[in-house]
Amino acid sequence: MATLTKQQIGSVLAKQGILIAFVIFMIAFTIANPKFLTMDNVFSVVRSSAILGVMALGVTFVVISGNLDLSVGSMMSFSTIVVLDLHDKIGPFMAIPAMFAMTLCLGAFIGFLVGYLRLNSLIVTLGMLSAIHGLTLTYSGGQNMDIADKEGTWFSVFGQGTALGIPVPILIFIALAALLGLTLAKTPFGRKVYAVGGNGTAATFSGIPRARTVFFCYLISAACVATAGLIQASRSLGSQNTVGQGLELEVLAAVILGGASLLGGSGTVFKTVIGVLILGFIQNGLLLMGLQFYIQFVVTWVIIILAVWLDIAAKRGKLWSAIA
Amino acid sequence: MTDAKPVLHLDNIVKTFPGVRALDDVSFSVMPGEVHALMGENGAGKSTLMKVLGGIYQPDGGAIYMGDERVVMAGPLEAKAKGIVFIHQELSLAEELSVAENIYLGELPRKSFGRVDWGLLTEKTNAILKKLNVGFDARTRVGDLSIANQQMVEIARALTVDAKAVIFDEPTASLTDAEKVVLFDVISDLKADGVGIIYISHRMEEIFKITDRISILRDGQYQGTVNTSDTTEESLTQMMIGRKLDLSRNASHHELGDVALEVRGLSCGKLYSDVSFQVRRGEVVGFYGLVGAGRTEIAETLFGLRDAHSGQILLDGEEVRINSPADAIQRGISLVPEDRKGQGLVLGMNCRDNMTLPQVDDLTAGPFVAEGAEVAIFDQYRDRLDIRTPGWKQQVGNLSGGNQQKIVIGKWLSMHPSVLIVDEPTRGIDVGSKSEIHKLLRELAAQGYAVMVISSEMPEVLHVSDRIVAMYSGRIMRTFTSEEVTEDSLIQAISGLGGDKAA
Amino acid sequence: DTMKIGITQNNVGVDSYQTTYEKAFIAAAEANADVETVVLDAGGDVARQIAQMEDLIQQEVDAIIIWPTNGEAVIPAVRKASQAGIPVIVTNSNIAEQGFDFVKSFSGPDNITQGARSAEIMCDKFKEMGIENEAKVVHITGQPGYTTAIERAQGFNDRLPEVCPNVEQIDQQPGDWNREKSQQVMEAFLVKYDDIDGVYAGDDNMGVGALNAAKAAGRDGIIFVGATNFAVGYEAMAAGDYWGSIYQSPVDDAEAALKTAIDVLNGEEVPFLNYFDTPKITQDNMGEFTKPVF
Amino acid sequence: MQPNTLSRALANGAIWGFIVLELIFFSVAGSYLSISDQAFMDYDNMLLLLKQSAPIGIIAMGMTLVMVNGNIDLSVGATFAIAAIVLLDSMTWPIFAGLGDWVIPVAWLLSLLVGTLLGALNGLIVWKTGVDAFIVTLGSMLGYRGIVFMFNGENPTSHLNWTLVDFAEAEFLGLATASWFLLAVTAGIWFLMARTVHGRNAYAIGDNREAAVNAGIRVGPHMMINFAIIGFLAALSAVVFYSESGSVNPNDGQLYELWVITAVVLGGTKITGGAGNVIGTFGGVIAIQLLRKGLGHIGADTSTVNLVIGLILIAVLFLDRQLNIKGKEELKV
Ligand SMILES: Nc1ncnc2c1ncn2[C@@H]1O[C@H](COP(=O)(O)OP(=O)(O)OP(=O)(O)O)[C@@H](O)[C@H]1O
Ligand SMILES: Nc1ncnc2c1ncn2[C@@H]1O[C@H](COP(=O)(O)OP(=O)(O)OP(=O)(O)O)[C@@H](O)[C@H]1O
Ligand SMILES: [Mg+2]
Ligand SMILES: [Mg+2]
Repeated sequence: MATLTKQQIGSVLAKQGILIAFVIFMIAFTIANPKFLTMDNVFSVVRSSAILGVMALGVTFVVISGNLDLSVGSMMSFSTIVVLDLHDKIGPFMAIPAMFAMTLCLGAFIGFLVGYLRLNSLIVTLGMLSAIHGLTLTYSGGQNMDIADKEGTWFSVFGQGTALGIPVPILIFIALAALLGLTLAKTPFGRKVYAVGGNGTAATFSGIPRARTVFFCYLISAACVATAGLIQASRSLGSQNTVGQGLELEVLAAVILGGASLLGGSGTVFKTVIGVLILGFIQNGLLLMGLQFYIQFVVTWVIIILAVWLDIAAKRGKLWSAIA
Repeated sequence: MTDAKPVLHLDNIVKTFPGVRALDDVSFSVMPGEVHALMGENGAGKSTLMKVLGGIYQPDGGAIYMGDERVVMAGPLEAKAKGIVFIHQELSLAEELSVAENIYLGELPRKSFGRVDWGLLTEKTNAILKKLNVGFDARTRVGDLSIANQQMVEIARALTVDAKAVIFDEPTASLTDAEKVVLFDVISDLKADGVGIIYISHRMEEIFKITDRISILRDGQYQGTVNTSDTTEESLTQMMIGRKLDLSRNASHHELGDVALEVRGLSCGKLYSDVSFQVRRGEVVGFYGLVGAGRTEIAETLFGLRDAHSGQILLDGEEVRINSPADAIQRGISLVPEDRKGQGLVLGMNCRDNMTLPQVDDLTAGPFVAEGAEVAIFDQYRDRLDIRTPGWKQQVGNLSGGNQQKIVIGKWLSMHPSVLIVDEPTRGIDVGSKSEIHKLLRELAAQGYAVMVISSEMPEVLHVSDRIVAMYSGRIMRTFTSEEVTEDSLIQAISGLGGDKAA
Repeated sequence: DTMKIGITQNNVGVDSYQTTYEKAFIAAAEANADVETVVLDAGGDVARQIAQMEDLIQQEVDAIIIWPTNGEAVIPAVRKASQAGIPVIVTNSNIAEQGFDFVKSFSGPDNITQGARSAEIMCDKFKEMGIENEAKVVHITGQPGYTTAIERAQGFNDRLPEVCPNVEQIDQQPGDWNREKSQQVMEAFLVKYDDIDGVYAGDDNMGVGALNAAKAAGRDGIIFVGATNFAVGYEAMAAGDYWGSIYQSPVDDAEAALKTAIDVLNGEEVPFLNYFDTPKITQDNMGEFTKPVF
Repeated sequence: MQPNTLSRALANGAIWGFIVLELIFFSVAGSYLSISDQAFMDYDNMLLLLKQSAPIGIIAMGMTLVMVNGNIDLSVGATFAIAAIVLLDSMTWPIFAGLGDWVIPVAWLLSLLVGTLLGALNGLIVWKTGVDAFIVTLGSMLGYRGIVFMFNGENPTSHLNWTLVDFAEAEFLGLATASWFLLAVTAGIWFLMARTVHGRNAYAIGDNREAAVNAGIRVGPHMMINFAIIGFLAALSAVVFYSESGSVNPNDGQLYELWVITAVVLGGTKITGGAGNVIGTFGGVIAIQLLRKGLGHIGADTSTVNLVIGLILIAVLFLDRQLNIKGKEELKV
């Protein structure tokens, strides 16, 4: 009996490897700089992670369905630029839905290509990364977009407001994480996403519409990107065309750090959130330690590998891999 | 047999997985020139024991001896170096590579500069393929072969090295009779060379035909070893499952209902042509033929996975178009596919979720999946089909092959279909469960289901069917009733000889 | 007879300065009936830029303008052009001295001076506030590795101790020319340091990002100085949030480059180093400047 | 039993058809839109194309091997930069001062050695920890880049050695040095993958790792060797390129991984491993370079270039799928 409980503890720990890694890093950073774990700093980190985080939520769906989305960074630039531009032209009330509609169209296009036409998602989204960047440049004429009247608009609430003492971006992130977390874990759609990613053929043989499922994953991803763009635009009320550049790999890193497999079929929203927080706090912790940015690069490398290693080592119950 | 030294001896082997004691103090030995059967129910631990022997798993306790020497199988490489050849239960092939490369995987012959010696490789492979009498050559891409031929490639590996012991883990699960004959020839050649052979199978007739001794496992525990000539099917079964088996064909006499499924003149290119048949409620129709006869393709068409070029499908007398599995499911058709790993299961998902996958949209409480209802369904079919698993949370990929198959069957039974199509339903299933499944199919028919059974096992088809459709090369050669059918006439019909062409 | 002029730029999509430059260049060329141009963008990749140099040589253009991705790596390619008899004009940021033999002229801003001027703006303001002996400054640089970023940082870091020896620079981190990144960096600075009096950012985009962070944290009284006065910076200055910057027009930059090329082709004498002026702009004198278009 | 790599690559490569389309399009469009009098399909221009394909192309050959093997390497761009720094910096080290121009081969070897080691380090981590190659190399993409910056701060590392430049710019039988390297690497990796035991095992591992393990192939060391090879090739690419250009920015090589992977996948290599070949990859590399060159030739502006390149990548995939569609008898999964 005693061994059984020990085993149970072991298997509980094994499931939470990434959480343990997270706690260890938090403790280490707090020891290194006591200011790390102050309310202000935690809020500031989570607030700026919220943008990455919201995108990562959507990409979690795409990755679990067995695909990739490398276009989220440039799509986020697109929605940020569009909503800022439309803000002054048609007012924030209309600008937000218009921007969501346009971003969702892009998502639908990708979803159509990958889901219905079954084109390779890596290349499709890599292509879209470039194409959407071109689209954004054409749209904006390459210019920065800024809201004319920065003080007078309620639009800033999404990025700068607070409610109940908590910054709104954090609230949005939490709300979306809860919504999407439930969707993935508890609804029939979530189940289908896992099935399609785990074994697409078997899912088809079970009557699951594979193409439609993948399509909706990209639509969810685009909706998340649009939300992230909204927060971003509202946070700075002005933006460059490249605001999201390079985020695609950070987003993917967060998702994978959370334990989703690139092969599809595994991962959870909760773990993605942990992955996002790990990345956010690493960056912030290293900044607070005042390390040179290039040392930060190297340390981030080591931490990412250690975190994932710990996670899978806990799962397999052995430190070293069994690969001969 | 007593004074000869065993080629292999396993001593008190223990192996546990999280939540499962797969092997519990198992001892077992094989003599040179002996065909030693290993039997047991699904999940008894046969494959696990062999993987310990093959160096794929490390035992938690016990020892392995070869001759007098204690050996440690640190990995597949060591096992192979020590002369142990392992033909796996699940196909273990690289589909993109050629037959020759697969047969010699891990030991391709080399020339200078690390080059592959293609000449030698082809030569050696062709020699083996000739012995096996197969219809493909060394250069064929393995992915282009049928499952049965892929199995022959696996088997060919047994002939590549000077083996001391060869393990066959259910080699015949997807072979046809002709190929089985070849396999048995191979085994008797090996035997003549003094090689020790371990043979795992659930098929009694094979066991009695080719093996010398039989060891039995139950729930990871060693039950004993008997001489094949001294035992009977019944006593073996009793050792394996701990009770007697009821082999009678029950529920066979009941009224047939209306025609549930009718197919008229269905054709699909080269795959099958002009296929017409009917299945009534309460009827089990068996489809028998050689591999490649086109039966699976017909099933796939009925299930909306393949478009027919011409012909009609009628359900309850009404012509329907079935464009997708969702369509088929909605119209009450279920298909248990032939390839459980590729088509039947999401291996990384747990048992419960796999089982309820097709109906997940209907099992809801508000916007969420009703997990309680799911567990209830799972429990019901676990009990009904005797599925051995520590619980519904277990990943399906960790179940034994036979138990995986039962999950697939449970999944489709739980849909309460009006037309149930099962393609090779008992592949890899132990005797006990097999008879349970046969009984179940009969019962379902009695309850008014229309059942189509596709099988390459003649006894199975004969046992469960009310009528038998014999197919050859995409065409229906003849339809037999259970009263008129004989083994000979069936074999004639499916080999394209004689047999009048009846609808 | 028309002049065929090819240009290979550094990385056009990356910021609005470079985009505006490209537009201004094309507009200027179109306005001149004697000029035909082929406009290429290296996307920040030196290998692609060298390939573009080779393509331009192969296309037998009359002159090549290059905005180097790396002031040294392009030298052999520039030499190739000059060996092929095609005059080369360098724009915006110069190539290294070893390559001077192969180019006709450089036209562009002087980034080291710009950095130095920003230091002076900062120091003058501190003196005005009377905190030149205690002020603490943080420094947000452009994308690591880019000449412009390096030179501005160098100009600032060298000049500040000369004019304000007691001002202490307490931290320096890259903001990658990116407003958002800069905002994150500044957020961390604000947590880490209770006392920050001045922020120098390698351009106004980053400066405004830092300003946003300070505003969100409710930290007033910080002096923000940037460079490359963007429209956002100009507006923030007008609003009184942002102290000063360096006025630099991509339109002037582009037109100067094109004009230099045309002059060279017309056989006129051009000075080898053709810096155009980039004056200081602060809240005090901003009335003298029009709002930047980018 | 030679697998007929060439014919298979030709048969299932939409990429070659696409290259022809590109050539036709840019020739025709170029004659209207280009300011140049030179034809696009000029012989010299095509030779130039080959040369310009070298930096990405050499790495892409290694990526083909690694991807067929079932892995991926995102750190090649950073490895490329480190190797370049070692190459250029080591030529100025005092210990080599006495060597004269003999420092060149020494610097080359050093640089290749460092690249190989960095690749092997990736491989070692993948092997020993079992962490997916994507994560390992995503991490080292960052970590190696950090090392690049550590070396010389934010400044470029430069050493212009005209002897070296002249060698790199030299032409032999009409082909530039870089082109020769590209062709040699392509041939070498082709030989490795199509003809050697190591290469065939690479396919087997990528196709079905479990089967390979069961067959007794030492998967870990095997993968490490392949990572070492791609590290070596990333360094070789740097050696070839920086011998000519003589200066490396710490940002150089960024996004190379994406372009390289694009070329490889366009060339028909499966992302999941087990299938692919260098002939296809060669086509992919040429197609991308042709696209960039052609768009420059007809004078497309930056936003158009981005848009068009993106959409064309997708179009090629679409074309490829249409060509490979199996007809109506296919299973609908
Ligand atoms: N990797 C694993 N992780 C957890 N449990 C496992 C694993 N492999 C096997 N098992 C469990 O060990 C037991 C023995 O399985 P094994 O595959 O040896 O059965 P088997 O006798 O070969 O059955 P079958 O006749 O169905 O092939 C089963 O309960 C199975 O679920
Ligand atoms: N002559 C052939 N050449 C190539 N591939 C074939 C050939 N015959 C069958 N196959 C392939 O092998 C697969 C396995 O076919 P399989 O024999 O299961 O079909 P089937 O007619 O349903 O046979 P069974 O009647 O045993 O179910 C088929 O899906 C088909 O793609
Ligand atoms: Mg088994
Ligand atoms: Mg079949």
